[in-house]
Amino acid sequence: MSLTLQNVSRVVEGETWIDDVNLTLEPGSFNVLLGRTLSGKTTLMRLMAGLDKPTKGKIIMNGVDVTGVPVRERNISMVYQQFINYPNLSVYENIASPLRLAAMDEKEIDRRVRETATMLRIDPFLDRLPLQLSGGQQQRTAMARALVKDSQIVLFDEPLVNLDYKLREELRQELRALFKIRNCIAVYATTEPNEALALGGNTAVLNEGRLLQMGPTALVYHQPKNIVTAEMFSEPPINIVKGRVSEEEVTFDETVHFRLNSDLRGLSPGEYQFGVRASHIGLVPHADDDLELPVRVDLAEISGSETFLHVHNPHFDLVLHLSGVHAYHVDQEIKVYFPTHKLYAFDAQGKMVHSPARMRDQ
Amino acid sequence: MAWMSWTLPTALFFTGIAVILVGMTAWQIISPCVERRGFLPLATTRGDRLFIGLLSSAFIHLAFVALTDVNIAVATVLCVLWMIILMRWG
Amino acid sequence: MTHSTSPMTHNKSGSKEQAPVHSRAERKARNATLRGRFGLTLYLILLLLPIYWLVNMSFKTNTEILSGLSFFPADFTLDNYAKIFSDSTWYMGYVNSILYVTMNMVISLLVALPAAYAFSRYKFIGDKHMFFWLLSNRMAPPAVFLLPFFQLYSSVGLFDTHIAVALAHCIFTVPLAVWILEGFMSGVPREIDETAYIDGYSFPKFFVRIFIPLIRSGIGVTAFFCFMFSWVELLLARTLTSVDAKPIAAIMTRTVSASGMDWGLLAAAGVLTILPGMLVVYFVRNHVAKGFALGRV
Amino acid sequence: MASITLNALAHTYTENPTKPEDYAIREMTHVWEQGGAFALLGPSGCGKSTLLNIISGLLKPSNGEVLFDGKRVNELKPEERNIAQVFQFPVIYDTMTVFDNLAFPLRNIGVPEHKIKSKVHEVAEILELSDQLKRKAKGLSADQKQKVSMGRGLVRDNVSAILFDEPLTVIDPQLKWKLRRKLKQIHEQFNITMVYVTHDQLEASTFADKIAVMYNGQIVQFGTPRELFENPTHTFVGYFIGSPGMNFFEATLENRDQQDKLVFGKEEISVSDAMLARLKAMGANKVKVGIRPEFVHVWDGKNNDAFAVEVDYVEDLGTYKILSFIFQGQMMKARLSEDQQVPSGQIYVSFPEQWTKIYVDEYLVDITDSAIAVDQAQEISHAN
Amino acid sequence: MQIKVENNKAWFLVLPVFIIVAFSAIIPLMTVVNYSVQDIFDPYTRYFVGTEWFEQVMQDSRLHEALIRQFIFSFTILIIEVPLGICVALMMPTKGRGASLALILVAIPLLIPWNVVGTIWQIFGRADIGLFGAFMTNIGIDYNYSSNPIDAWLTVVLMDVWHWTPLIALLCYSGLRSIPEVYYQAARIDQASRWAVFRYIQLPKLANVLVIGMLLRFMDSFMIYTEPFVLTGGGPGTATTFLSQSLVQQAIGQFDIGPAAAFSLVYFLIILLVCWVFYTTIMNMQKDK
Repeated sequence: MSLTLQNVSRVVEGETWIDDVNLTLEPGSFNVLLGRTLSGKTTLMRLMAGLDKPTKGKIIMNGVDVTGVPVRERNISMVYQQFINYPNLSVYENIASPLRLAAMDEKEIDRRVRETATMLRIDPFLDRLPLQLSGGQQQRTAMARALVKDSQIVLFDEPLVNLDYKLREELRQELRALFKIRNCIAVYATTEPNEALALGGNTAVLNEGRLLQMGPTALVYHQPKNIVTAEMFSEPPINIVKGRVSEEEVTFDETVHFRLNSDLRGLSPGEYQFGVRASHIGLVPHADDDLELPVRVDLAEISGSETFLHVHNPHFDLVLHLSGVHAYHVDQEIKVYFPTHKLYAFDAQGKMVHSPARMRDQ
Repeated sequence: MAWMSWTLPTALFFTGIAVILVGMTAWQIISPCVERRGFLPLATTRGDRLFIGLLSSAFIHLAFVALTDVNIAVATVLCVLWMIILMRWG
Repeated sequence: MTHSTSPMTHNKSGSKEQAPVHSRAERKARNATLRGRFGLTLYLILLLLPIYWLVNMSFKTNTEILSGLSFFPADFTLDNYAKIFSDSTWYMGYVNSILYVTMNMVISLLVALPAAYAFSRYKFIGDKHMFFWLLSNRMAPPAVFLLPFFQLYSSVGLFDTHIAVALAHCIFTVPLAVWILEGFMSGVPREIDETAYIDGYSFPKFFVRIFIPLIRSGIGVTAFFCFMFSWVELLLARTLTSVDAKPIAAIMTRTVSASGMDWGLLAAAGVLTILPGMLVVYFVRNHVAKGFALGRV
Repeated sequence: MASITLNALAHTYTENPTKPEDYAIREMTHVWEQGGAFALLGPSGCGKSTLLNIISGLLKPSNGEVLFDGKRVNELKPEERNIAQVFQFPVIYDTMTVFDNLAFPLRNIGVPEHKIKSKVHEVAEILELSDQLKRKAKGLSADQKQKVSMGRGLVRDNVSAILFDEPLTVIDPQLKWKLRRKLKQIHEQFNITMVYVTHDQLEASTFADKIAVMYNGQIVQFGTPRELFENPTHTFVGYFIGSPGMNFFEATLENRDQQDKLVFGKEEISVSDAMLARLKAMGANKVKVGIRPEFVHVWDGKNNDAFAVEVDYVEDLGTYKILSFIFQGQMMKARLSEDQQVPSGQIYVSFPEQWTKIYVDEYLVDITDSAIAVDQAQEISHAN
Repeated sequence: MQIKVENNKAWFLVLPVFIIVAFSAIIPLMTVVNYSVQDIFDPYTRYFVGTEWFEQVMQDSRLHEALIRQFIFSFTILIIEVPLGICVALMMPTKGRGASLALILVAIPLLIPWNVVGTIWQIFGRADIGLFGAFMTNIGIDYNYSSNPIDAWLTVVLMDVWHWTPLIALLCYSGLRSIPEVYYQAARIDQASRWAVFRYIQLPKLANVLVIGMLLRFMDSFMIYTEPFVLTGGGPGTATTFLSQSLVQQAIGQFDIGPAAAFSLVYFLIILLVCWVFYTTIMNMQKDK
């Protein structure tokens, strides 16, 4: 069972929502659609599901063109961002509903419903109505309904976004585990790079209706093909600094120079945009050739166990990703160390022309 | 149907309206229209402009009947012109 | 900033030994509520006075009515009601009214439900104009169509039948029903429909099993509004009926003019026309607030 | 400006509460000093919004009292408490301009118009709303609306406190950090007591000097973000703060070879003698051991202090990795840096004594002088 | 606002409504148009007269007067009913048993058949058997709605206010109920006065329902027939003869089908115009939300 989108576009009222997407999803794969709000994730999923029809292009399932086939004749399931359940049916009936419609016998339905409910840990609530449950439990119910029938494609449209982050962490892990043992195509849309990384599998990066890059998640992360992908697939966002490469050295914003080190030798002289991941800038030097930059603190965002430090100097704004809890005042002056051998370089068109050596091994 | 007391002019009138409606539907299917803003103080679609045109034409006719002794055909000609302006630039 | 300091001094005066502080705002709020209750009571009294007067009269004899004003019937009598319930020309009026109102409610809901669904979920050619055209019918004065109605229903042989009145009332109950139901349906997320289709429901099955239960209260409210407008209308109902389907409201007017003002009987008949409405509003009281905003807020 | 004291405060929504579970807020006494930036952090349904509404006066507590600067304000309505509150969804007066919105609280208390004007412009300047002042508030974007509602709290000179109820929920992720910065700046500038309610650890720790973590209607810990991370005094704090949260397992106090030992499965967990003595004294046989994934030490080879464990899987989160391993049948996690080798099969881990926390009845058994602990912690994290 | 899916098959769902309303609306409308251009004696004896009836109608002073009376009446009742309705809605309790009770009581006048409303006021306003009439007489006002045009007007307006203010009140009540509690909380924290709360929170949120309410009230008062017919019969003289009643008199009373039809069309066009203006306003307001 595979799913292929061939030159798929969707235009709504003169606006292009999906622009010429080509995509193949392999059986048993877990695929993440990563993109900002309005990047076309939901639209793409609706096309895969058959809820909307593409303006152009074909959707092929297992070699069969299903472009015009209505959703109820495709074997898919979908979980939405909102907690969508039938409010007038009990949790049990909610989960059983797709099976009922498939005219399965009562014993089998009961077995499957209980099994799925247990798997998602909502078995104590089977007799309740969905609205009597907490948000997390409601979403589990929706997931159970999606998983109870053996769909060939399971679509998740930002299913965890309305939950507390702790619940998110837990459910994400459960999902990963659940799909390990299934042989269906899972598609999971999210705006958060970290979620894509945590879920693993493949990642497709979408921007303004266009597919920028698709591949194994770690590969896309470490080897972004272009600057937009790099920016979208990083949290906190990757630091982008304009620079010029000459015969001998690299200059950032006409002010900061460093010698062209072996790592960057391949670059021909010219204008580039350099990217450096927030976690690679440090408070202490890690290598001899790290650049020391005096900066002013904008804000230290602390996330329980890590710190995102926003700083700036007259020439650029930077974000640092530090492990542990670090408190700083707004406008405090500090020094940070900029790694010259962990740079990504993008050319004028935004195409990646260089990545840090170690990343290429991944 | 006798009780409806059909006359040729009214029959023609209603046939005309029906033809316009069918035509507008066909037009919409062939090339869907997008809401736009013309000289009217609100965004309108083609259908909205048609409605505004028909309603205002009715009032123009009434005004002619009430206020002048000019032949009603003059009003009709005026209205057709008005409709064209409205559909094109409204 | 004279005002802003006053709560502070206020605090100080009450702060000794953490004794309760008097809240001026609290008192103000309480006074406002009291004023509101008083005003409402006054309004309700004025509102109910004419109705009370009618009820009062319906328990009096004609002699008492004409001999002077009194707030309570001195000579309490049920004769007026007895007369209505024993005379078939009277009570059949109620039966007729209830019959065509019920028919109207059923027809309106049956046709309005799918239409409202279409309006709330889909875009289609002419949708907005259709909606407006429906509403304009709700606004059209029945008097305009009186004569053609009479002839139309006569020509199809429906004159003086209940269904004729029910259908005629549809021109204002159906648009209203579509409007209200559309409001309620728009409140149901579209994703529920899609989930159902994904689960494998066909449209009719989904509509009946999932969707209709979801908008139960909307349906209740809509039925109430259909009832209300069909029950209170007289002009069309009177024009389209003569004997067999004559509504109570029309019978009242006729009887009154013929029998030289039987005030007690008239009052009793009037009281009886109010009761069904009160019964219906009682059932939907919890949803009626939303319904009055046509499901839209 | 005021300090806020909660004195034996409790609240219930049921009429005849019998058990502790009936209380949305269980009896607590708590002080927020004047001028501090505080957060109230907890999962949904823990009672944090209830507590906030009690402070602002929108709710009356069933027991106990609320004191502003030592004065009881239970009976005062919100409008008399002189506080400002920013709600989850921006509340603005649609039909007014931004200027009128900001001027509204001042006009209500009869401030002269020229004063209003200067004050509004001052606040608008800080919030970067100056060029929006003439616009209708209705057309603003969500973050601007939220700034306007904050501004309404800031225009009054003498507010006792500003309360925030998850104010960034509706803000675009890209704009969130800017507003956070604004908030922080405003706090440093105005020195007003601020209480910030959220379920998000990032927002709480970023904003607040001290965080009160709420769980089941109780404040289970009140401390700086660093204390919450390094020295959680309740298992819930350990679990809730940090991603992933603290590892926990249940160990027993056993006597082996004439010595008290903390035992989990077949392994002995190394803890200080003082701790063992303390546990013995408490009569606690069953304890929970907690250690943060960040502090689990993964060794390359066999080692005396290390336990042999089985690797379950490794998540590559880009800038770091999360290693899940099975320790005596219990799934646990360790955080690896980006550069660290990814082990597989059997590996060796150790739990540094300093970071191994012992909990009895969900509360931390604290034997160190907390000041020392914090000092040490600081040294270590700076060395990182 | 949810995004709607384009689907022309939805027409099948609308078809039943279309057929049922078309049957009762389009056929009669076409008939009225046919009548309006002919002089009709019986179905087989009729003559085409062109726009003659329209000329007659547009220049008929009785109809002009009825139209003016109609507008004055509609505006009068709007001016009274809207503020009164808002006041009542503000005073109604929002919670508990009192809320249900108030709701039911306020709704009662709306559920009374229109001729019974007329009857109630016919009785209530009479000096010999009605409380209101007797009260007016007792305080020394010479009040008689069947002979004095001013009294007749007063009674008809009073009756309409009594009958229809509840509609505005209930609409506003539901509008008020939809205002989230936090708006009130924020206002309290901003130390807003009761008036400021009304002016800046409640009134803006009521705008939406008020427009709907005014549309319904304007339209319904524009076609008012039954209540004044029962109460005053349009009199004294033609003091309370509104449009519908003139029309019915002409069409059924005098059996002038042609002029009546022409009149109907003019009447209908006015209604259509007003209805369209209101409808467009409502739709634009909802778009803004």
